[in-house]
Amino acid sequence: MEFYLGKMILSLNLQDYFTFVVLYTAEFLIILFFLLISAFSADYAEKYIFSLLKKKNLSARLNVCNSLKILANSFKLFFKEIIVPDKSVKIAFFLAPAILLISVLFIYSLIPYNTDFCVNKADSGLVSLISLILLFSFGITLGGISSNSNFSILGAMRHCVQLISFSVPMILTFMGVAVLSSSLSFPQIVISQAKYDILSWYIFPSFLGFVVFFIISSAIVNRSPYNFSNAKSELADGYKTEYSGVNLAIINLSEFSLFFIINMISVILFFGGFLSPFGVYVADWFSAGSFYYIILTVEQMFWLFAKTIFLIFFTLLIQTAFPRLKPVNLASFSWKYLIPVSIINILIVCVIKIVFGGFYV
Amino acid sequence: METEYSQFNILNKQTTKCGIEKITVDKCCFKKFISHLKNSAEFEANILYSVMACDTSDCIELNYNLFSEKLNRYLIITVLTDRNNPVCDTVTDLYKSAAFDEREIFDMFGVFFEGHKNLTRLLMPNSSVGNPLLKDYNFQKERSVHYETDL
Amino acid sequence: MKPICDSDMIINIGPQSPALYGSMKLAIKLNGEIIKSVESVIGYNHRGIEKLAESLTYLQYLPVVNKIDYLSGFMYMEAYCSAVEKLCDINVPERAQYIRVMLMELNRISSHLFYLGVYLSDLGSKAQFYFAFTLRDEILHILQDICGQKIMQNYFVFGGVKHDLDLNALNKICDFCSSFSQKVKELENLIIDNPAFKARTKGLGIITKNKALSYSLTGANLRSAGINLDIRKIKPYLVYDALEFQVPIDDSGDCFSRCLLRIREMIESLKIIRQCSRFLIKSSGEYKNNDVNPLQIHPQSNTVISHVESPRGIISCTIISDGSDKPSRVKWRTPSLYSIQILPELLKNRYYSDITAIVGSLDIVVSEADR
Amino acid sequence: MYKSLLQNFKAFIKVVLTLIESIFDKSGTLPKVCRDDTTSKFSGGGIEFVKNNNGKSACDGCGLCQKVCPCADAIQIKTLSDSDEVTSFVYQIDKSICIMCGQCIEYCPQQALQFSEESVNCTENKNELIMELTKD
Repeated sequence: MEFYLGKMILSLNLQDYFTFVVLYTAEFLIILFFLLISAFSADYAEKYIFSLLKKKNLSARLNVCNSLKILANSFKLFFKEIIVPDKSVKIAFFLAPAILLISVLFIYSLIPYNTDFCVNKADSGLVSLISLILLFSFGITLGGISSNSNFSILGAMRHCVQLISFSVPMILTFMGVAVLSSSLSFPQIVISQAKYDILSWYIFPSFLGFVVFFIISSAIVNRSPYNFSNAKSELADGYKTEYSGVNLAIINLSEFSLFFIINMISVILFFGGFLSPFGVYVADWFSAGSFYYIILTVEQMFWLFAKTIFLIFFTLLIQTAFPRLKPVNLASFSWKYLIPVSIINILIVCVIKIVFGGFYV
Repeated sequence: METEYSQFNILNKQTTKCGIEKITVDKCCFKKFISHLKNSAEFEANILYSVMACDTSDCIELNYNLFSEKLNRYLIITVLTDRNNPVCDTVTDLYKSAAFDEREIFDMFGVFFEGHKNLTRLLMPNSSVGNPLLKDYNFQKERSVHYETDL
Repeated sequence: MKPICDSDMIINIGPQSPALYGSMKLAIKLNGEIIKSVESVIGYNHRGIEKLAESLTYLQYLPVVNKIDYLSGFMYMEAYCSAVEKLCDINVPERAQYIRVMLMELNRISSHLFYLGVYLSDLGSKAQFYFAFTLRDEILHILQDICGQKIMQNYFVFGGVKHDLDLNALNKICDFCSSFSQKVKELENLIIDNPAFKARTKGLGIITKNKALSYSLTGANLRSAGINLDIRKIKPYLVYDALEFQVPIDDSGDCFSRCLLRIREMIESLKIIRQCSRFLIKSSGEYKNNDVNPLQIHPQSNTVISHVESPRGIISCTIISDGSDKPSRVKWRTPSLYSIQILPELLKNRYYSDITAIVGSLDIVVSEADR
Repeated sequence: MYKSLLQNFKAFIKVVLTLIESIFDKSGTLPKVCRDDTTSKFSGGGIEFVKNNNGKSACDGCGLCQKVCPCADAIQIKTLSDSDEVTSFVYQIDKSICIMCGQCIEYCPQQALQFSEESVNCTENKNELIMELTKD
């Protein structure tokens, strides 16, 4: 995809420095498109689950046309008045949504969508992911404290407790994956799961790691059971109580897209990313050429998004069934159970790597 | 019962239509009487259901609905207070549930309970005038209510 | 090291808040995440229902009564009707009594379902909320078929009910009973066996025996503290003494047991509904005492009290009549008022996130407390 | 310690399974709410007069509905003639005050009132909420 994009832009015969500008702008727009699509689909999935639980015939309200209402609603927010609290720290108040959106956009740029489209192929992919997730938490805390409201401060402080609880097990599970793939870059992690198709996915050697990351992932994105930093019934809207208009739209957008991307990351780390589970592609029937590339691109993207949406459906189902826990519960659960389990996971992974080293590329 | 409670200056004793005993006690010793009923083995009045006030033409009547959970007995203690200067002793130290009831009666009838720790209006706004459940409450005159602005 | 926030923080929850069941205010003083003191302020929903009685006749006051509580209208209707019936010596035919009992138990189930759904939704899980509300909708549809309205059913009159139940409605109730007994098990799986719910509510907000009695709690809140007090058993009204049911008790007194008892109560109510519908299908008779003319009720001066066991506790209605066609004074004892009163003591020195767990478990309806 | 974790995990699986079961269980699906199958005799969107074949109402202005109505001024009857016997009058029900309790329908001796299906819930003109009948 990137190859064709580059070729297309080169054919415009622009000057060298201008080519790069156009290329990166195009890539940025593609990522932004992915971000919007993922945020809206996450929102749509949530509403769909609720409609299933309600057992009412909601076919009139949940169709393709009405799903555009989410778009309209968020677009509407751009024209609303921005209300700034009186004694807030103005710079930090406006900086926080920007930090959230930027950190999420950077995470989107790390993802390998197919064999050759990955904007940021950095060798230090996992490390940058960790730092970006922490940057996101920093944005939340900044927004909460700067807006000078009791609800916001409590929400931000609770998010700090959450951060302490989830960051350590998260890094430990990433270590397991890094040991298996002998690499930190995302494209390398995906390709190293390709040798024996479904059997060489990392879900099997580091199952415990997946379980820990699955539990942690809802804490990273502030969703129930760990949504105490924006608990509706206790703290009006938590850290984003004072935000309105565009700022609120940006915060909600980045939260929903982070929810989507975290599930996508667990697909990449444990379920072989964009790889087909059977090792067979429809594109194999065609001879190599531009048509082959287009089919392969579409197919690989399909697998990536299909796996992610399946995981999101499962996550949402669990999130609806369990009440919110207390901040204390998450901290004690994390230090008592999750960290020991993820250390055991690393040991298991190391043994597997030594004994069945040839199983993974 | 008659002989035992003679020390409490019982003014009147009757049984209502649905079979509930109603004892009218003098204002000065009704609190002693209630604490006696609470502690005595004969009538362990461990629940104060509710306190009800009623505006009769010459006085304000306070009814204490007592209930004994163990003996399954129901009793109403009635106290009469002066209509012009309604003052009565509080029973919040005996029954904690009386706190809201007494605040409500203070709100609605203007009865002042001596010894109550937080005797403010319960249902009506603090700035309102008059006691609505009194028979001579003038709706047209006291209709406008100023709501408090500082929350 | 100096703490970031060394002064106490004051947070107002309400008057409009999704966590409270109506408009009421909790002024909370916080130190970090720990609650130092709570003050509950009510009266935002005061409609003067006791004052209204002085200007309305006995019949005119009847539709006002079920507006006290939007969840248990039948219970308030029953309390008022039975008080007036005692006042004027009106007999209620047996069939009418059975109809009343059956509808009241249906109302109890719908109220408990509302409680469970909203409680779990406040704690943050939506699935149970939708599950309970779909079940409640079925009951409301049945009630609409019978009485015409879903919530403010103006169905009871002095000496009976307004119109007779037909076989169609009874069949619907029987269908509901058979499907509901299955659904209760699923609801128990979703709520009682839920590990996250247990972690939130077990051992929290414990009300001891003495505290419950001293604060005059009634209903399931009192029964969870180990005291068996149910007006339906100790002083049966209508045909409750002819029916077979048990009163579930627990002695732990925490939020979890309060929730558990309400689920058990729904099962017992289902038993009562089954017995009543069995009786009503077989028997036929008067649904209303035809000797009564509700337009002309002139009781002599007297005082009557009637007690009814509502989903939230004991309702009592006191009527003082003075010989005219209007009551001199009507006093309502509403159980929610006493549940609100215990909040400051339960919430003190707890975590801030325990507020929803404790307030929700007491089943407070603020409009009932405000009158 | 880990035994309780296992127990919780079992309960967790049970909750998820119940939820999935309830999602795919279509037996409890409610029918779409439609006005036709509910009994419109006992409820409705408003109150209207029963008209006989000639398009006339049976109301004779006795004023009993006023006496049973819990809302003050919801029902108003203004007599037009000066004589003692009520023959011509204007009958008004103000829907902005009415609480739809149905007492007037229940106790009307002529059975002149019934629940209507249409309802006006919001309007710019308050006069639309007043239902009027003039009889002479």
